[in-house]
Amino acid sequence: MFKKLIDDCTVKSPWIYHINSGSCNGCDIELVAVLTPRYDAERFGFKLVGTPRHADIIVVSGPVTSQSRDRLIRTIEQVPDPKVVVSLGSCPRSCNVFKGSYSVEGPLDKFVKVDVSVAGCAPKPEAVIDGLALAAKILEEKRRNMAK
Amino acid sequence: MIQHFPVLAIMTLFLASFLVVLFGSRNKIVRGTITMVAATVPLVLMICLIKPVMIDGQVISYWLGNWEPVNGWAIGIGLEVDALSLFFALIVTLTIFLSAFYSLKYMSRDDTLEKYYVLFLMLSGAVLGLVLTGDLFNLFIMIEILTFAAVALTAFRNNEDGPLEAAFKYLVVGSIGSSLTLTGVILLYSQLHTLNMAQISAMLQNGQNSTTVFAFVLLLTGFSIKAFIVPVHPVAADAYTAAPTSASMALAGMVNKTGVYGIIRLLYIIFMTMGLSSVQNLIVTIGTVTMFLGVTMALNQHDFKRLLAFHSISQIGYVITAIGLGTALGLSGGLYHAMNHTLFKGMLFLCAGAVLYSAGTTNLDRLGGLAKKMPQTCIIFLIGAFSISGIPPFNGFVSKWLIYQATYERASQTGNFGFALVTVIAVVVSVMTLASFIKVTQSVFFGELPAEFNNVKEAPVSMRIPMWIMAILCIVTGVLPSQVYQYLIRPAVNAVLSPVKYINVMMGNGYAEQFLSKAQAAPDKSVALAGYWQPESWLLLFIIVLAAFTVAALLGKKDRGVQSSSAEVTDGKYATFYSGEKNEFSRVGGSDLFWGLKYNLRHYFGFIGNIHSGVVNDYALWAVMIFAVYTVFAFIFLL
Amino acid sequence: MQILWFLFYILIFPGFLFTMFAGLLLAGIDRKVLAKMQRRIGPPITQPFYDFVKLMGKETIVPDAASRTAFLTAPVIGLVSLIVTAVVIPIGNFLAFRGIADVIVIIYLLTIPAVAIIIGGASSGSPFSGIGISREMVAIVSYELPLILVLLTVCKKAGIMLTGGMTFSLSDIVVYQFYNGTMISHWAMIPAAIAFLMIIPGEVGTQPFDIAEAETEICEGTMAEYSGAPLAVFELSHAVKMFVMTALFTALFLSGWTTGSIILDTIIVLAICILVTIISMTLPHASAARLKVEWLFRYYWRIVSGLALVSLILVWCGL
Amino acid sequence: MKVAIANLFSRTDCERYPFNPKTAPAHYRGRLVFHPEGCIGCGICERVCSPQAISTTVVHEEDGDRITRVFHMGSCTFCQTCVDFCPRHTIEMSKDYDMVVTNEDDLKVMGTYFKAAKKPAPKAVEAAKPEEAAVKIETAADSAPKETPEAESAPKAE
Repeated sequence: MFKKLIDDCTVKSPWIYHINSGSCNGCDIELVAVLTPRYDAERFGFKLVGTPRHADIIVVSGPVTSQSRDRLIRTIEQVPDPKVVVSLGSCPRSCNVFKGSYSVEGPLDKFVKVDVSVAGCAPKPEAVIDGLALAAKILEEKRRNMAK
Repeated sequence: MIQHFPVLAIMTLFLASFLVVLFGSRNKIVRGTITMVAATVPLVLMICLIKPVMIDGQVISYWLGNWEPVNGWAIGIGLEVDALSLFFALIVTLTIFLSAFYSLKYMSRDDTLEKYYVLFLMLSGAVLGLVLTGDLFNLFIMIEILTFAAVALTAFRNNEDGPLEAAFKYLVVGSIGSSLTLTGVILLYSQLHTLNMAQISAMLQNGQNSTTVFAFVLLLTGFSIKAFIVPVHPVAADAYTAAPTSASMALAGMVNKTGVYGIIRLLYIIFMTMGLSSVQNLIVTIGTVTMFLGVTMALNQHDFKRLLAFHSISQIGYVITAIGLGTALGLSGGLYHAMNHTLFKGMLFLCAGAVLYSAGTTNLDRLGGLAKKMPQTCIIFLIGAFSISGIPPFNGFVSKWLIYQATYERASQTGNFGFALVTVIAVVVSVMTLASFIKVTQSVFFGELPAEFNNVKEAPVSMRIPMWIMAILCIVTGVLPSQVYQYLIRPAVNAVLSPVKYINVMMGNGYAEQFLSKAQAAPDKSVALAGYWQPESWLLLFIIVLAAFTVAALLGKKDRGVQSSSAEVTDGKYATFYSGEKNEFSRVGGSDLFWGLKYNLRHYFGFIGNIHSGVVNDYALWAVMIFAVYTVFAFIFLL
Repeated sequence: MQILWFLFYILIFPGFLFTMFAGLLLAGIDRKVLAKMQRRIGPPITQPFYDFVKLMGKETIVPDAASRTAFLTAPVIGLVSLIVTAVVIPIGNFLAFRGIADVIVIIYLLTIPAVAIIIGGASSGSPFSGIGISREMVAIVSYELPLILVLLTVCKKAGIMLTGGMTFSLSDIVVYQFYNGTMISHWAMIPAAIAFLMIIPGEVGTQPFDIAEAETEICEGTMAEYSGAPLAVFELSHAVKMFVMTALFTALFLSGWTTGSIILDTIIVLAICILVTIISMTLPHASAARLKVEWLFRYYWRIVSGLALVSLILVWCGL
Repeated sequence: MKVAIANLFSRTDCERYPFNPKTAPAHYRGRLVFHPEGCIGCGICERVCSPQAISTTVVHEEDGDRITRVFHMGSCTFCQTCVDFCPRHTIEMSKDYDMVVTNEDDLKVMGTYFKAAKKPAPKAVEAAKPEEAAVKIETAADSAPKETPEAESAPKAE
C-alpha cells in the first residue's frame, strides 16, 4: 500500500557516506564543496552521514590502497540494502597516476560493482551533483525492484 | 487470638535458628525445610494481621508472661503492634522470605551452611522483634542480637580478607552505636523508672530535664549509626560488599530500615520533638548530605555490589529527609520510599548475586555483554534500575514524587529557602542514580562479551523465582499508588501522628490524658497533594498508543525493508561497525564513562575519595564526631 | 460516545498523528531556516517526512553483538512515551486529559525517551554507541539541574495565592496566567524563561549540544548501529521531542489567553512553537559549533543554573 | 549570531545549478578532443602521459595499418602535458566537464587514422566505428600520410 510512496521518497532523501581509500583529498574537498552554500546539494535532500548503517549512496574516492582494501570491502558490506556505489574522480576508476605502484591494489571495480563513476581529476562540483542525482535515480530503481 | 501472632512470629524464627544447628548440620534437605518453614510462618502471620491493624485501625498490645501493668506502672515486657510497626514488619518478613528462598541455591557452593542459617535466622528474628516490640530495653536487646548476627554474616566467607576486615569495622562502629543506645536507655530508666515506650512518652510530656535530653541525644545517635547516615556510611558500604549476596540483600533491605524505624519511633512518639523546627532542620540536612554523598561515591565505583551498597545509603538519605519534614505528606513519602527501597534494592542485590553466581566476578571492568547469555536477569535488572532511578511507571518514581512535593510544600509554607534547595538536590541525586545505573547496564549487560564469559549460563530457576516476585511487586506498587497508599501508608502515617492512641491502648484508657497537660496540637493528618499523578490512566494511554503504533507498523510491513540478522557470526555485514577495522576487542568499560561529569567534579571526587580511607579508627572517630554534633545541637536548641 | 472522543483525543488531535505532523513540520522549518541563515536554499520543508519514509524502506540490519529484543523495542518505547507526554501538555487552555501528570511528572516522562535512546545505544554493542551513551547521560545530568530550578520557580509563582503556597499542576499554571497575564510579563520570570530557552536545545539535542550523536567524532554516537525502521522511529522521536519541548515552553510561559475555538488556538500555539524553535534551536545551531562534553556540563551547571537561580530567589522573596 | 540573523533576510547566493546550466570558465581543461588526421603517430603523447592514459591499437591490413589512439578519460589527470608536447597540436581540451557515466567505455576518446604501407595503394577507408563515443571525429577519406613517419616512431602496440 505504501510501496509507491516509499519508492518516491527514496529518491528525495539519499544520504551520502564518503570513504577515502587513499585519495589525495582533491575529490574529497570537491564532494564537501557540493554541500556548501554555493552549490548546496541539500536542496535535493543529500546529507552527509557518519556511519555506513545510515547510508544510501557510498562515494569512494582514491585508488584502493592495500591498507584500505579489506576495510573498504567490509564497510561497503555493512551498508543496508538498496545501496549505490559512486566512484569519484579518476583514481577509483583506474588509479590514474598511481598505476602499478606496490601499494595500490587496482581500480575499485575489482572489489565492488561500481554503479556511477564521475570522471575528472577533481571533478567539477556540478559534475558531482549530476553524478549524485544519477545515483539517486539508480537507488530508486534498485529500491523498486528490490521491493518486488 | 490475633494477640499472639507477633510473639509467635518472633519465636518461630529464634526457635528455628536453634533447630537448624541441632538437625540441619549434616543433610541439606532438613536444613532447607526448617529455614523455609521458619521464613514463611512470620510472613503469613503478618499478612493475617493486615486486616485488623491496618483496615480496622486496631492496635494490638501483648504483655509477655501476662504481666499486666499494675495501677499505672508497666512492669512486664509489652509487645505493641500498631500500623507503623506492622508496615515495617511486612517489609521485614517479605525480605526474610525472599532472602531465605534465594540463599538455598545461592549458598549451595559454600560449606558449613548451618552456621549461615543460624546467623540468618537470628538476624531476621532480631529485626522482627525490634520492629514489633513496645519496650525500650527489649528494643536494645534486639539491636544487640542484630548487630552481632550481621557482623558474623559479613565475615561468613572468612577465607578471603575483604569480609574479615569489613566485619571488624562493622563490629567497632556497631558496638559504639549499641553502647550509646544502652546508656540512653539506662538514663531514661533512672529518670522515669519504667521501660515501656508508651509510658515513657506519656511521662515525658510534663517537663524534660537535661538528663532526658541527653538520653534523647544518645538514643538518636545510636539509631542514626544503625541507619548508617553520613559519617558512618563507609562501614555499610564495606559490609554490604563483603557479605554473601543473600545476606547483603537482607542487610540492605531490613537492617538499615530498623535504624529508620528507631528514629521515627523516637522522634514522633516517644519524645514528640518532631514539632520543633530545629530538629526538622537537623534531620533534613543529615538526610540530604547522606543522599548526595552516597550517589556521588557510587558514581566512580568499579564493583557492582559496592555501587549498590552506596546507592542503598543514598536512598536511606531520601527516606530520612522525607521523615525529617514532620508533615503528613513527608512521612507518607518517606514510608512509601522505604518500602520501595526494600523491593528494588533487594532485587538489584539478587541480580548482583546471579551475576556473581554465573560469571564469577562483579568487577565492572571485566564483565560485559551478559544480556545475551542471561536475558532474564537482564530484564529484572532493567526493571530494578528503572525503579531506583524513578522512571514513571515504576515504583521508585511515585515515592520520589511524593518526597519532592513534601519538601517543596514545606519550603513554601515555612518560607525557608533551604527546603527548596533540598528538592533541587533530591532531583539531581535521582538523575545521578540513573547515571550510575546506566553505567552498570552498559558495562555488565550490554557492550562486548569478553571471551572468558562465553560459557556463562542463565542463573538457576530457584534463584530467579524470588527475583521475579520482587519485579512484579515493584511494578504493582509503581502502577497502583493510590491503593497502596490507602491500605498501607495512610494507616501507618495516622499511627505515627496519633501517639495518644498508642499510649492509651498500651496502658489502659484515659492514661494519656492525665499527663498531657498542655493541649498537644495533634499534627494535621491531612495530605493535600499539590499535583496529581495517575499511573493507571497513563499506562492506559501508553498501551493505546502502543497498539496504534503496532497496527501502523504491521500495515506497512510488506512494503518496508526486510529485517535481517544472521544466525552464525559472519564477518562483514552483521559485524559491529568499527569504521572498517577487524573486530578487535575495543569496548567501553564501566569506569571510563561520564568523562565530562567526572572531569568537572574531579576536585570533589578526589576529596570524598580519600575521606573513605578504610581505616577503622577513622570510622570510629566519625561516629563519635556525629555524637558530639548531636549533643551540641540538642543542648543549644532543645533545652 | 465518550470513548470515541477519548480515542480521538489520544489518536488524532493532541496525540498520535498531530504530534508527529507538528514534530516533522518543526524539524523541516528548523532545517530550512538554518539553510537560509547560511545563505543557501536548504531542503524543502517536508524533507524530514521524506527522510522518515525513505528510512522505512531501508533494510534493518540487526548486528550480531546487539541483544535483539532491546535493540528493536527501545525506539518504539521512546516514541510512544513521548507521544503520551505530548497529550498531557495543555494547548491554549485546552487540556485533553485532566489530572494525569503534573509538572514534575513531565520532567521524568521526558527522561523515558532519553533512557530509551541510551538502552538502544547500549544494546547495539558498538564502542561508538558506548561513548555516545556516556555523553548522552552527562547531557541529561547537566540539563536536569536548571530544568528543575526553572520549573520550581514557575510552580512557586503560579501557586502564591493557593493554600499550599505552590502548585505542581499544569492547569493551575494556565489558570494563573489567565488571571495575571502571561508568565513572561512578570519581570522576575524573565531569567527563568531565558534559562528554559537555553535548556530546550540541550534536551532535544540539536547542533551545539548534540554531542551524543556527533556525526564527525563518534559516527552518530548512540545511533551508530541503527538502520531502516528503528532509525526512522528515532528520527521521528527526535522531531516530536522538539514539538513537546516548545509546547511545554508555551504552556509554562506564554499561555493563559484563549480564542474560543480550539482549532484557532492550535494554529497560534503552532506559530509560537515555530518562533520558539527558531530562537532557541536554529539560532545557536547556525552560530555556534559543537561543545565539548565538559563544556556542556559547565555551561549548564553554571550559566543556565545561575539564571534560573536568580529568578527563583526573586520569586522567593515575593516578586 | 548577528551574521546569522543578517543572512536570514539577505538573498541566497546559491547557484541553482541544474535548472540553469553553467559553462566552465575560459581555459578550463575538460574532456580531450583528438584530431586523428593531424596525428603523425609519433607516440610522444603516450610516453609523456604520466598516468599512461593513452594507448594505441594497430590493426594490420594488407595495405597499411589502421592505428587507433585511445585517450582513457577515466585515468587522465587533465594535466594538459600531452597537448603541449604534441608536435602537431592534434589534442586539445574542451570545456566539457560533465563526465558522469555508468559504464566505463563512455570515457574513452578515440581517434583512428590509417597509415598506408610502402606501396601506395590508396584504399577507401571507412572510419572505424567505435561505439557511440561521446565526441568522435570522422577521419577524412584520403588520410594519406602527409609525411613518412620518422624511423623510430613505429608505434609499438601496447
